[in-house]
Amino acid sequence: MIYRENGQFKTTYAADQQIFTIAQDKVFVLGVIAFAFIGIPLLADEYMFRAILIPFLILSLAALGVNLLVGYCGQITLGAGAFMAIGAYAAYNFMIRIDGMPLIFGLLLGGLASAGMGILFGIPSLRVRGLYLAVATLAAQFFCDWAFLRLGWFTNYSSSGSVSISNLSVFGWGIDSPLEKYLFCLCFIVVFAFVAKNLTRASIGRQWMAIRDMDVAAEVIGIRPMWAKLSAFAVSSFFVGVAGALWGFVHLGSWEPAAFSVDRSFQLLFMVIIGGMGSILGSFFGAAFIVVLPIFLNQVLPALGHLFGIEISTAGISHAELIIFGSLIVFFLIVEPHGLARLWSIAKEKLRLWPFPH
Amino acid sequence: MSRKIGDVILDLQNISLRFGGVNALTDISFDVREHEVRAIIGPNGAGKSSMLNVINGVYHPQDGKIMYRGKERKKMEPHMAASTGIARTFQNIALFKGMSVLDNIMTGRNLKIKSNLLLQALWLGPAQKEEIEHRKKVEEIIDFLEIQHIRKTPVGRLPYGLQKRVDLGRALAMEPQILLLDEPMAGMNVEEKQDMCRFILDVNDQFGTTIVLIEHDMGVVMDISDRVVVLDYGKKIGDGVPDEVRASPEVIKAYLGAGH
Amino acid sequence: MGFFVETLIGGLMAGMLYSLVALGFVLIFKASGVFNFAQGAMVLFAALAMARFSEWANIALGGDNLFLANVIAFFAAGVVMFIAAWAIERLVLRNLVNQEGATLLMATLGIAYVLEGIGQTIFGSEVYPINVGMPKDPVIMFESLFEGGIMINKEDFIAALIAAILVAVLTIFFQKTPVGRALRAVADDHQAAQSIGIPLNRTWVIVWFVAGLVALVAGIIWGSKLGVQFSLATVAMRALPVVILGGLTSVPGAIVGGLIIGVGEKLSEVYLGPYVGGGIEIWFAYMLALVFLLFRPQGLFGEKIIDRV
Amino acid sequence: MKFRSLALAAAIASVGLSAAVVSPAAYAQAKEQYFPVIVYRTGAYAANGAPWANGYVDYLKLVNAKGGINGVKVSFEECETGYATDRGVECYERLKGKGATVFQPLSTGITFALTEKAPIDKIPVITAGYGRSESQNGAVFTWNFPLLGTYWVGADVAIQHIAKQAGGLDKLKGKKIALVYHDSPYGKEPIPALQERAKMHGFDLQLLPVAHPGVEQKATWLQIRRDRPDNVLLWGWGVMNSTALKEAQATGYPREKMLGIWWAGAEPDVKDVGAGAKGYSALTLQHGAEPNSKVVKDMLAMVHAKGQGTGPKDEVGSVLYMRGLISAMLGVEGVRKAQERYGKKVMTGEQVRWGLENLNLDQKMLDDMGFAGVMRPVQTSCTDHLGSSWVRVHTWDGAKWNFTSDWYQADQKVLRPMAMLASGKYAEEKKITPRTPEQCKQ
Repeated sequence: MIYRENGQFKTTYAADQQIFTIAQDKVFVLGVIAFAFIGIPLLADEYMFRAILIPFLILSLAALGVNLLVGYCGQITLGAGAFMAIGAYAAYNFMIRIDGMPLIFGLLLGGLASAGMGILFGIPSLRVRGLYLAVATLAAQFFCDWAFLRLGWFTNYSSSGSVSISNLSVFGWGIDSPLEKYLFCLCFIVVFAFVAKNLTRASIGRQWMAIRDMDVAAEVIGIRPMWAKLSAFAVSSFFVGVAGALWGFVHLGSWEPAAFSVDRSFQLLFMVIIGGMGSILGSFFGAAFIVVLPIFLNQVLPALGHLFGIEISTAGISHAELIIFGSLIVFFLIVEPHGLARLWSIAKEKLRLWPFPH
Repeated sequence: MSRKIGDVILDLQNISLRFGGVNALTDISFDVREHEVRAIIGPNGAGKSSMLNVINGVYHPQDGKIMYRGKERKKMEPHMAASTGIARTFQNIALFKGMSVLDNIMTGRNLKIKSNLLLQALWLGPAQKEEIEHRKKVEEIIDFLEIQHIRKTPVGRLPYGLQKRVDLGRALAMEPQILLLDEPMAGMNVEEKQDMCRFILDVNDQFGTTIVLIEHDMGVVMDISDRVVVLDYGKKIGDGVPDEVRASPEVIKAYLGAGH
Repeated sequence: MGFFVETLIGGLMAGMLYSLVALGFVLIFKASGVFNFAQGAMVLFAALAMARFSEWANIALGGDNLFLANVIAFFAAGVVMFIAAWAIERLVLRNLVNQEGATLLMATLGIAYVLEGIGQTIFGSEVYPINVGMPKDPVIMFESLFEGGIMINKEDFIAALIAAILVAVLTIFFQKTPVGRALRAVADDHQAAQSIGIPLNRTWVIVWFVAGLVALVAGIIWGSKLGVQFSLATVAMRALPVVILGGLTSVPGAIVGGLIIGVGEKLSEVYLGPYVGGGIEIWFAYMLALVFLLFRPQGLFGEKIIDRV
Repeated sequence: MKFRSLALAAAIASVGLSAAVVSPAAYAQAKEQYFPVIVYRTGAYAANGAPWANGYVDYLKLVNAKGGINGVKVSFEECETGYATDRGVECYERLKGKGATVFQPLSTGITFALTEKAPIDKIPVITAGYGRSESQNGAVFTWNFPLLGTYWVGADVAIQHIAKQAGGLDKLKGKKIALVYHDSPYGKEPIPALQERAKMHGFDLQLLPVAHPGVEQKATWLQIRRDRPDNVLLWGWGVMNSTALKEAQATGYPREKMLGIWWAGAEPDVKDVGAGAKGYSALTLQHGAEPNSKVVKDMLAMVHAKGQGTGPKDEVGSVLYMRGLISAMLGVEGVRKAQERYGKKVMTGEQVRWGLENLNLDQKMLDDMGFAGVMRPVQTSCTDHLGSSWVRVHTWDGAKWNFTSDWYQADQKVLRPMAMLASGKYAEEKKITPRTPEQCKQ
C-alpha cells in the first residue's frame, strides 16, 4: 500500500525526466546511500569491510563499466581485466613519477589512460562484431598481461615485476583503516553510478542503445557508429580503469598482472549477465552475487556436509563451487536473461499493484 | 491545397548497382521535386528497397551520379545522408526494441543535440535544458501521431501497426527534408492504412516534407502520390503522374504478366 | 637456415595440434551456431576420463595389457562424452533455441565451469599420464643438407598425422553420409531443416558428441604430451585465434588457420621475442588474427555477411 | 512463471542470508593455537599444491597427537585460493580474525599482497623457500620470514653447483647459461642474483620466459636447441616443469645439464616424464624425499595408522609433502620459542614473531624431532630472517630422487648487500624506518 504513484503528477518535462520518477524510489535509493554511509560503518566489522564490502564496491564499479559497453552498447568484451590493469598501472606511474600527485587525480588519470587504450582496442568493433569482437578483445587482454609483465618501465623496474603502493591520502586525510578505505570507494561508486545513470538517460545513452538494438537503423537516423561505439569503449574503459586503480591501490595494495587476468574479465562479464544487462542496478546485484557466492559456499557447504555427517574436503568445495557457479550462469541465461535486475523490477511492479493484482 | 511543388531537389542519374554478379539496379534515372510525394512501385525483387538504400547511403552504386540540391553528392555513409536531411522508415520495422517509444523517437533528435559527453555525464544545465527542449519537440510528434498513451512502453511490446507509427515518428523527429518510406502500410488493415495515409499527407502538407515512398497497394499509391516511378528487374519501365503510369502498356505487362 | 626450417616445422606441428582443438569449435558452430567456449573444458574432461579409465582398466586387467586397457578406456570415455553431449543438449541448448549468439556463448562459459568441476570431482585433480605409446625422442634428418640436421619431434609428427586423418574423416562424414548432410542442413537453416523432418535435438546431440570425440582425440594427444591436468583446459585459449583466422564455419579454415597461427607464433617468438624480452607468442597469435579480421571480418574461409535493411 | 520467480527469489534470498553466515563465526578459540592453512588443491597448480597442504596439515595433526605445543593444542582451518591473489587476500582477512598465528601462503603473488597487510595486523608471514628475496632483511621486513632459503639463495647455489661441476668459478667465463622461468614474480625473483653472478664470473645469461601455466614451450626449446647453452636453469612450477622436461627430451637437450629450483624438483614434476627425466637435477631446500626419516615414520604411526591422514599414504615423505611438513614445523617451533618467553599458553601473532626471530634449532633438537638427516640447523635473528641457506642437489634416476651433491651454502657476501639495497629501496618507498639493534632487543 505504501509503494504507490497515485497523486504524483508531473507537470513539467523536467520532472518527468528525473532519475526516479516515483517519489518512493527516490526516498528508497537515498535511504540506501545514507545507510551505506552511516549505517554500515556502524555495523560492519573489519572482515566485512576488507573481504566483502570493499571488493564488492570496486567490482561493482568495474561491472558498471562493462555493463555500459556490453549491456547498453551491445559490444561484447572479454578483455575488461586488461583495462583494469591499464588503469592500475597507469595510476601507479602517475603517482610515483609525478611528485605530489593528488590521489584522486592519479586514479582518474589512470582511468583516462584506460579510456585511451579502450578507444584503440575498440577500433576492431567498427569492422567486426559479436563473437569475432569478443575474441578480438582477448587480444587486448593477452597483450596487456604481457606488457605489464615484461616492459620494466610500467613497474618502475621492480625486479619481481610486482608493484605496491601505500600511504594513501586525500587532502591530508590518510586512508589506512578499512573503514576509511570503504568510505573512499563508496564516494567513488556513488559519483560514478550517478554519472552512468545520466549518460544512459541522455542522448549518448540512446545512441549506444540504438547501436545495440539495430545498428543499421541507428546509422540511418544519423548516429555515427564510430562515435557511438568508440565513446562506449572509452567511457566503459574509464570506469573499468578507475576500478582497476582502486583494486590495486585500495584493495590489494600490491599487485602483479595476474590480479587482472582473463579470469577477472570473465568474472566481470558474469556479473553483468547475472546482475542484468543494460541495468545500472543490475551491476551492483551481479557484483554482490559473485563476490559473496564463493565465500558463502565455503562457509555453508562444510556446515551442510557436517549436517549429513559427510566431511567435504577443501578441493571438493571448490569443485562444487565451479559446478554451482556454472549451473547458475546457465540457469540465469535460460530462466531470466535480464538477470537479477529484472527480478527486482518485476517485484516492484507487483508491489505497485498490490494488493489488487489486476 | 496550400503546398506548392518546387524545383528538383534530388536527381538520380544513370544509377547502377551490382552485388557480386547480380545486377540489382541498371541505369536508372529519375528526379524528385521539392514538396512532392514521389512513389516507387514495382513487383517483388524489382529493386525498390535497393533504390532507397542508394539514396540514403547504405549502398554505394558502382555507376551513376546523385545530384542533391544541384550539387553532386560524394560517396557517403548513411549517417552523413541523415545529416543532410534524409530520413527513412523501414520495411521490416527496425525500431530499437529495448527502448521505450519516447526514447526511440528521441534518438531521431540525436543530430540536433549539441551538448558534449561531459555535460551529459553530469547532467549539467545546458544538457538538461537541451534535453527538455527536444522532449517538447518529440511530444509534438507524439501528439501528431496520436500515440501519447504508449510513450513509456517498450516498443517490443507494441502491436505492429503502432510500431510502424513509431518508426514514422522517429524519422519525423529528424525534421527531414526528404522522407523515405519503405512500405509504410505493409501488413496493415484498412483502418490502419487510412490513418497512415492521413499522417503521410499531413506531414507533406504541414511540414512541406518531400516524400519518397515505396508501396504495394496500388490504390493508395495512385491516391496520394504526385508522380510514380515503376521499376522491374532493376530497370525503370515507367515514370510519370499516376494516370500516365496506369495507362502504360509496359507497366501493365510487368504487373499482370505477359498474358494480357 | 636449418634452424629456420626447424622452427617452421615446429610451428606447423604446433599448428596442427591447435587445429585439432579448433575443429571442435567449428563443428559446433557450424551445426548449432554456438560459439563453444567449453571446448577446452571438454578436452580436459575427455582426457581426464581417458586417463583414469585407462588406469583403472589396466589394474582390472592385471596390468599387463596396456593396449587393451587403452582401447577400453577410449570407448568408455566416448560413452562419457556422449552422456555429456546429451546432457548439454537436454539441459542447456534445448532451452536456449533461437537465442542470440552472445547468450549462447555465455552459456557455454557456464558449461565449461560445470565440466571442469564435475570432471575433477569424479576423476581427481592431480596429474595423470596417458600412455598410448607415443615415441618421445627426436630424430635428426637431412644432416647432409643442413649443419646439425633438421630435428623432427616424432610425437608431434604422429599427432599431426592423426589430426590430418581426423580432418579427412570429418570431411567425408560431412559430405557423404546422411547424418552429415542433415547436420549441414541444420547448420544452414534450423527451421527449414526441421520442416523437412530433420530432428533438431537429435542432430545437436550428434554434433556435440562428434565434437566431444574430437575433444577426446585432442585430449589424448595433448594429454600424452603434457600429462592430463587442469591446464589442458587452457589450450582452448590458444585455439581461439585459429578459429577466428580460419573462419567460424570452415573445417579447412581450422586447419589452414592452425598452420598459420602455429608458424606465426613460433617464428615471432624465436625471431622477434628476444628483442622485446620474449613471451610474446600468445598475444602475437591474437594480434595476427585481429589484423586478419580487420581485412576480412568473416575470417579466411568464412562466409561473407551481407547486411540487409 | 511462478516457478521461475520462486526459484530466483530463493537464489537471492540464500545469498542475502549468507551475509549473516559469512562473518567470522567465533573469536572464542583462544584455548587453542590457531593455524590458518592457505592452500590450493584446485586449479592449474593443484598437483603441486595438494601434497604441500597435506604435509602441512598432517604435521599439525602430529603435533596434537604428541600432546600439542607444550600442552597447548593446535587447531587449524584450510582456505582454498586456487593460486589466485585476491582469493588469498580474502582467506587472509577471513582467517586472521580468528586469532591466526602465522600465515604461509605458498604463492609469491599472495606473499606480496600480505607483505603490505601483515605489519598492520601484526601477524608473521613465513615463506619457506619462496617470497621476496630482500625480505631476509628483518630490519625492514619485520613480519616476513623467508626461512631456509630465498630465490636468491637458490640462484646463488645453482651457479656454485654449475661452477663446481665445471671445475671452479673461474671456468664459468664465456659459458652460456639459460634461465627458463615462469613469467611471474616467482620466476623473475632470481634474475637479479643471477645477473650479479654473471657480472662477477663473466658468463652469459639468457632469459627465456614461459607464460602461465607453461604448457606451451616449443618456441623456448627451439631457441635452446639453436643456442645450445651450457646449462639450463629451470624455474617453473606445476605443469611447466614436466612440460619443460618433455620438451627437453623432444629437442634432445641433455637432462644432465638441467638444474631446477627446489620447486621444480619434486615427484609430480618428473613422475609423468619417467625415464625421460633421468639425469635431471634440482636444488633441494635442505630436504629431499625422505620416506625413511623418523618424522615420517612417526607420522605414519601416529596419524595415518589411526586413519587421520590428510592425503594418500604413499605420498607421505615425498618432496613437496616434506616441504609442507617442514613449513608447519617452523611455524610450530616459532610458537614453542615464543612460549619460552611469554609462558606456555596460546601465543599472539606478535609473540610468535618474537619466537621466529629468535629461532635456534640446533642439530640435536632437529634430530630429536625426527629430522635427522633431513635438515641442518636454523638460527634466526632480528635482522636475519633467513635462518640458514643450506642447499643440496638431488637427481632423478628415473624412479626416485637421490642426493648427488654435498651441502652448499649461499654466499652471503654476494646476497647480503643486494638484500640491503633492495630492502632499503623498499623502506624508502614505504617510508619505513628500519629497526635498530636496540629496538630488536625489546
